[in-house]
Amino acid sequence: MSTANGKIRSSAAEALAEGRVTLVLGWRKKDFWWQSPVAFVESAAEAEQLTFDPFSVYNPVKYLLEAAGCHEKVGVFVKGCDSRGINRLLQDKRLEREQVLIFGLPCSGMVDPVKIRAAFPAPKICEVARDGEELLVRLSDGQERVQTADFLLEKCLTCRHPNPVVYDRLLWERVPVRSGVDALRFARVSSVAQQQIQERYAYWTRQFSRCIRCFACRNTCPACNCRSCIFDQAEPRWLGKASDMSDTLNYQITRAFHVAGRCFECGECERICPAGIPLQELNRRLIMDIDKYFGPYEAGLAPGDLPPLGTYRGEDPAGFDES
Amino acid sequence: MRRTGVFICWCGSNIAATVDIDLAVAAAKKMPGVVFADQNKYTCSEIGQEMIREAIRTHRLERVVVAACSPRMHENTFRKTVAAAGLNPYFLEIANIREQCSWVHKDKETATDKAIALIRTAVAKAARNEALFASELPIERRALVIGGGIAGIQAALDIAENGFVVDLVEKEPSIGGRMAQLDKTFPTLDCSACILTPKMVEVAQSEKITIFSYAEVEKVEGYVGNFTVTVRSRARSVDMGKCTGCGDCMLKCPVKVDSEFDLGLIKRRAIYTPFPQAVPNKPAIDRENCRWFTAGKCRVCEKVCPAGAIDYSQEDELRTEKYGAIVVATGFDPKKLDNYGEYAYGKHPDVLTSLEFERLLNASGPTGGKILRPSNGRPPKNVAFIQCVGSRDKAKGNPYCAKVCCMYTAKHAILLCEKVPGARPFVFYIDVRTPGKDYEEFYNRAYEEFGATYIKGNVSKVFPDGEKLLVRSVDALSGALVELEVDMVVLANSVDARAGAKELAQKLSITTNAYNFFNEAHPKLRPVETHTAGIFLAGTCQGPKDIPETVAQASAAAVKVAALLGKDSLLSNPTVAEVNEKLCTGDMSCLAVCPYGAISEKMLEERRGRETVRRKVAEVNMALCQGCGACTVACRPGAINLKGFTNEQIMAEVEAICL
Amino acid sequence: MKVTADKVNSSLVKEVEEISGQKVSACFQCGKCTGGCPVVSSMDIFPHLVLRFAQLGLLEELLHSKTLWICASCQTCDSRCPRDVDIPKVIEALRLLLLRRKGGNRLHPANLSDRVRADAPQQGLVSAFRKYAK
Amino acid sequence: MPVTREGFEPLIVAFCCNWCSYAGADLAGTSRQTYPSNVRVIRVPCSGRVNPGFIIRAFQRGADGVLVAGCHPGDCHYHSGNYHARRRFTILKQMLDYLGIEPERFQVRWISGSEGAKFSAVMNELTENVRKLGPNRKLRDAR
Amino acid sequence: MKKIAKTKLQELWQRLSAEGALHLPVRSDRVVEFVRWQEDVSADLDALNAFLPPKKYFYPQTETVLKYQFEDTLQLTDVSSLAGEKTILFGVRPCDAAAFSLMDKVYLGEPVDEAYRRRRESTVVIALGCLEPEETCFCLAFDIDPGKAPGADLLAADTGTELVFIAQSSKGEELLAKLNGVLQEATSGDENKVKDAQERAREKYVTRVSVHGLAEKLDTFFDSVYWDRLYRRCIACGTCTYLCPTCHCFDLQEYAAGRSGERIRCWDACMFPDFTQMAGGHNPRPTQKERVRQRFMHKLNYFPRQHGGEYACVGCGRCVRQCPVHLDILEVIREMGGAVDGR
Repeated sequence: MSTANGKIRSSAAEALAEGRVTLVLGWRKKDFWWQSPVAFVESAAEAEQLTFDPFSVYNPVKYLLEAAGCHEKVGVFVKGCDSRGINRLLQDKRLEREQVLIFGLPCSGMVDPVKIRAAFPAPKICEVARDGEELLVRLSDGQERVQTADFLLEKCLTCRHPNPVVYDRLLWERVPVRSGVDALRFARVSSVAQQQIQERYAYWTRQFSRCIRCFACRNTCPACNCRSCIFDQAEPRWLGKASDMSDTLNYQITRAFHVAGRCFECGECERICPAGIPLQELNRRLIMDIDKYFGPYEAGLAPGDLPPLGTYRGEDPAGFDES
Repeated sequence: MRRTGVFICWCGSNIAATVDIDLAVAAAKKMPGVVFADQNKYTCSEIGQEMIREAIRTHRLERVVVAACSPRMHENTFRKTVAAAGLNPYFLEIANIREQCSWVHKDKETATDKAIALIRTAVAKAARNEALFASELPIERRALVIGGGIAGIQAALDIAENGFVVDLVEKEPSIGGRMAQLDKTFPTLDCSACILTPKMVEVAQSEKITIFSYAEVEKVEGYVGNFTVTVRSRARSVDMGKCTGCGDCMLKCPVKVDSEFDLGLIKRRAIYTPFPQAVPNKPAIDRENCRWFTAGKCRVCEKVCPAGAIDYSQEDELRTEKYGAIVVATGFDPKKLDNYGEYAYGKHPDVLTSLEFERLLNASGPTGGKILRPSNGRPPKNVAFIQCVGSRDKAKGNPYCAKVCCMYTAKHAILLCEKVPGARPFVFYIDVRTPGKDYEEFYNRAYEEFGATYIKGNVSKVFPDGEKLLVRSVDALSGALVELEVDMVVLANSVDARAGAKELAQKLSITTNAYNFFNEAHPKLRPVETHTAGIFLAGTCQGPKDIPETVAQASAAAVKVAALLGKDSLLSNPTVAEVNEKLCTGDMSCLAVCPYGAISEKMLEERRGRETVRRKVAEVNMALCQGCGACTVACRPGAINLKGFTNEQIMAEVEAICL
Repeated sequence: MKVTADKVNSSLVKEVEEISGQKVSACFQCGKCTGGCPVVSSMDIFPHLVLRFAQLGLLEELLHSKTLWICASCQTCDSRCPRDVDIPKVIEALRLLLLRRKGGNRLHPANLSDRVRADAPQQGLVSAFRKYAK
Repeated sequence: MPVTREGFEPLIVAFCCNWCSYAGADLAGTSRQTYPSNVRVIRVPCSGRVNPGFIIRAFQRGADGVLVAGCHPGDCHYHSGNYHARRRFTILKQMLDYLGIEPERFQVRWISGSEGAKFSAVMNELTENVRKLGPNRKLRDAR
Repeated sequence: MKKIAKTKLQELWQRLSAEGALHLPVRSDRVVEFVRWQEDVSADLDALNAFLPPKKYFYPQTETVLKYQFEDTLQLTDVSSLAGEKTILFGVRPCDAAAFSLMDKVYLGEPVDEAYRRRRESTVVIALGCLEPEETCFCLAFDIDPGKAPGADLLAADTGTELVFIAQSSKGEELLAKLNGVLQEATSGDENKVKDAQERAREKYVTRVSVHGLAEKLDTFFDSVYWDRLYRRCIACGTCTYLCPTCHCFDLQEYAAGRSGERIRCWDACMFPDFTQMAGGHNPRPTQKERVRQRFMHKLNYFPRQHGGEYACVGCGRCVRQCPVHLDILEVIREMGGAVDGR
């Protein structure tokens, strides 16, 4: 990965030095082995801290909303899923294409710290680095090699766009799409859908009973980019603040409806949910329905056209009795 | 909360019969914000309205809720009442406790519960009503009339007479419509052409009216006072400026096809005018049949044309124009008789429809006005007229009565006897209907003076029997079976809506009933208006009717148009969308769903801390917005709201209705 | 033959309507059924008058009429009736009223000879049973 | 609203579009049709105006069934309002079903201004279906 | 002091659930959370920190504080007097137990929060000592011994094969007395085993940071430019505050339905933009910078200033693990010179 970091650091430093951008968003390492927060690099010197490691998963694109306001042009490193977030902001007119200098990073999948902790005694882990198809896990008393494929994040197992879909420069060659992603994509949704109606309700209310309304899923989601969210508004009070099932269902249904046709399955909401709620199973169900009724559509690929729920066709089929 | 007054109407007994008014008034008094509640036998009457005005003054009411009939009936009436007492008209809310409560629920207790719930909902909404003000809109002082039959002609003439410019669009190469095909008109038997042609000429000569013949409406946008209509003038292949209407081309053209005007009884040429008195009297080339266009050879008409007016290269012409009002007068089609095999129509030449018989009667018709049997060209002796073919038929036809057949059949009987001395008409009827001035007397002459035999017994089957036609029926009155050998059978087929009426309705965004006749705003009180402001109806496109009624409707529509165009400005609909720029993200998802293009981007300058920040927000053009509200749902943060139906109001209604 | 108040839509008329599933009031006496009925010439009360008599409650006359037994329920009239009234069903209901009054079946499948059972057209058999069996 | 099993009277909230289904409702009234009084109508300019938030709030506040009624596709007074409604509610209906909320509770129907009979038929059918399902606990606000 | 073999815990749960509503950490789907014990559900004794801290038992995320009904006159019913069902809370880790005493300072100080007090009194807290630290644990920094839980009514020490129960309060004594049937008497050998286990556990913990003198340093740190860079990553979600055992801020909301309704109290977070939104539109903490600074300053400066130097943090590490953008309290302490582990 070091050559990768070298490319990242040099391209960032170059862009900053030449003044093409005044800010670059990337990732950097921090105290613990699994922490790769987003780095706000504003000078060539700071570019040295930029690192791209198996935990650089957080999507920096949503920071562009604020950054693009006070910077002429901003550089940003994007993996495949991140890049679809840029198309999301372009399609929502929250960003102009020329405000962003995009460095594309073909990504071979990010690692799940939970799986690493399950396989190795946590206090001993010092670093996990990528080495070709394998992972080099350095422990306080030695090191081990394992297959990356066994430790991937859930969202990377179903990733159909590892290569950035929009970029100004691609930093290295493209990577192949993992085989079997299509079969996996809606597997969990189908397994929930097959249950009886009362079982489904029990399943979902059990998941949502843990929702503490921390809004992490909304605040990290590039599709939730409104200036003032209805959930924060008092009059009319769309969402009550009580954390009972009625308002939690209200919140989850309304948010899923708002991102319907705009969510590009980056899976971040599910990954960072502290309550472990399988949110992708909800968003992907809507994607399945949109494909089924209004024709296959993948969000975050073509910012020019209208999202499925922003337009219509006279001959659309209906999910209800139209007699 | 707002000081609210609730007025519950008895509507005579219509509401009071199944809603306990006293209970409702008592319940209303306890609703949040209600400081006054009362009842009245007829709230829409002068006394009722005075009671409201009085209550507003004495109790300093800020909101008024009237629980009575549907808002679609008297919302405007009560808005004027409330305005007269100094309140903004939009501080009024109506609870529909008649059409949607007392009339449809028989049990008094549950009907009262529901009425109270509907009142509570109206009170909750009224509490959140904001003052709304209609703004002034300019009016395009030009009218469009669609359809050049007698309805369209009369409307155009009357509008022009009121001093307004009119564009008259007609699908056929000439105006005249259905009436031009008629010979005589009942009950006066005056010749149809004699009373129609002068009006057609008057239209042609009026400098205020422009005729667009061989043309159809392509697209309609905009709203009352500001319609934008695109009309497609189909390529005529004849230069109207040069052509003198001499008709040489029509003689020499080698192609002979069925004449639609004469219902296929005789042929016409590929270059044709529908009938001799056509206005404009300039032919058009039927490109589907013209040899030049189908096989690429001939061009005879070009050679013989003295004025060099033939122009094969002509293209369809699309013209877009602004109009203040539109009159729809597109007429009707006679019902096709495909599923009426029992009358042997199409199997025996002497079985005709009434319009075909009318063409035989017509001097410029296929037989020059002589009644001759198509089979052998000799005048018929016995003629059977069968009524209600496809009308008053729930099973396989139109369930409604086509209104004009009884009268024109009496006319046919009379004219038959005049034209063919000794001819004997037999009219098989269910009921003879003569609902007009001098109609009954006209019908009496048919059987008294001219010896028509009226048999109450619908014919079950017509048996072609060599040259003759055997008609079998029963005389329901005497009970005698009837078996007649006749020389000709005339079927009085029903009146269908014009083919293509549905598509035109969608273009104009007006609605049609189950049989594709256009829906009038109110059958009794607003017969020539539609629910879409600025669009009016005249003639059979709105339902079967005879010429006197059609002309009356045409003049009525013309007055409505003149009243509208006569205003110096129009009050716009104030319940339009409104953007809260603080919440607006600028993602323009509202713009994408607006059917009227009423939303546009605006650059907003805003101070944030020390520097000014520029960001895009949505902006609504109050004139174009029609208040559909599709944008309010597309806007995720709810930044765009619909005045009169705001998110706050509807949420309050939902919460009140569920209590 | 006199129309009296108690006869008009009497319980008997309602029973006819219930058995036949038809509303006699729907008929507006256009006469099309009679006009096309192939066996009308041998009927004493024509089909449209059957409906008229039912409308006026003159059921006794109907029950004694020959028409009930002439009608072969060939459905010609039903296929042409503009008011969607199934006249054969009404006539059949009248027959049933009569048969029920008289009691007993007048035709049982057993006493059909083999030749009849084999060759007779099915619709004829059905019609026969509708006429003579309860 | 008594809520015993046999005596259960469902509450149904119907959002009716002003130009078609509300007119149909009025026609059902003028032609003296009858349908159960469980249904309560809220008038909206167009089916395209109905926000899923309203539907959820109705269920939260105790509605046992919700109906959105609009013009038949192609007849919308505003051209495309019901087209958008069709897409939105197709997705919402599938999601509610997926989450385990009985799909019969949320219905969408096209009822024109001349279909008074259809309006009352739909009201009767809806009330019966929802009565069979019993009171709606799911999404119900406990307060 | 009494003990029980870890294999026979089901009987203990059965017995305890007879004494009151037994709540303990159970794994459900992907997280471990405190739930009410049900027949043959086994507790998860390995996970150190349950997803939500046990504060939810004394300070629930949503509770009704007042009901009102308006017929002719306004009737108010005080709901807080109904709180406090007899509860037994097993499996509280020493850090969470320490957090209870911090929260007691807020809700049992003047004016006493009645509902909180009733719940606190009607609950027996059984702490469970830790054997193995998570890498994100830094309870030592706040003088919390992973093996001990002085604030708890009972301490269950894990000696490998058995759980040894040590009563630490009268409520503890009372409960222990009732458990004779299920628990055996512990011998002095067991006592030593407990001490050894606590000693061994103690060694495994790393004192990552020191907060010595941190409160004083922060007195002058309010306007430092450090905050300008720190806050940029924060996405203003409520994860850190809702998961924090010592966070206790709330909001009051009205639920009106016609002529009746209720007032509820629910968790709120200083990280949310509308937490300090004033009616007139003014917001004393307009950007995320003020909010991020507020959270750390409150825990490491304001709270210690008000409560005799005690920091409003128990080093449980939930915020370090769950923050989506890895913005945690360790980073701030290190920035103030508190780093001990050289990082």
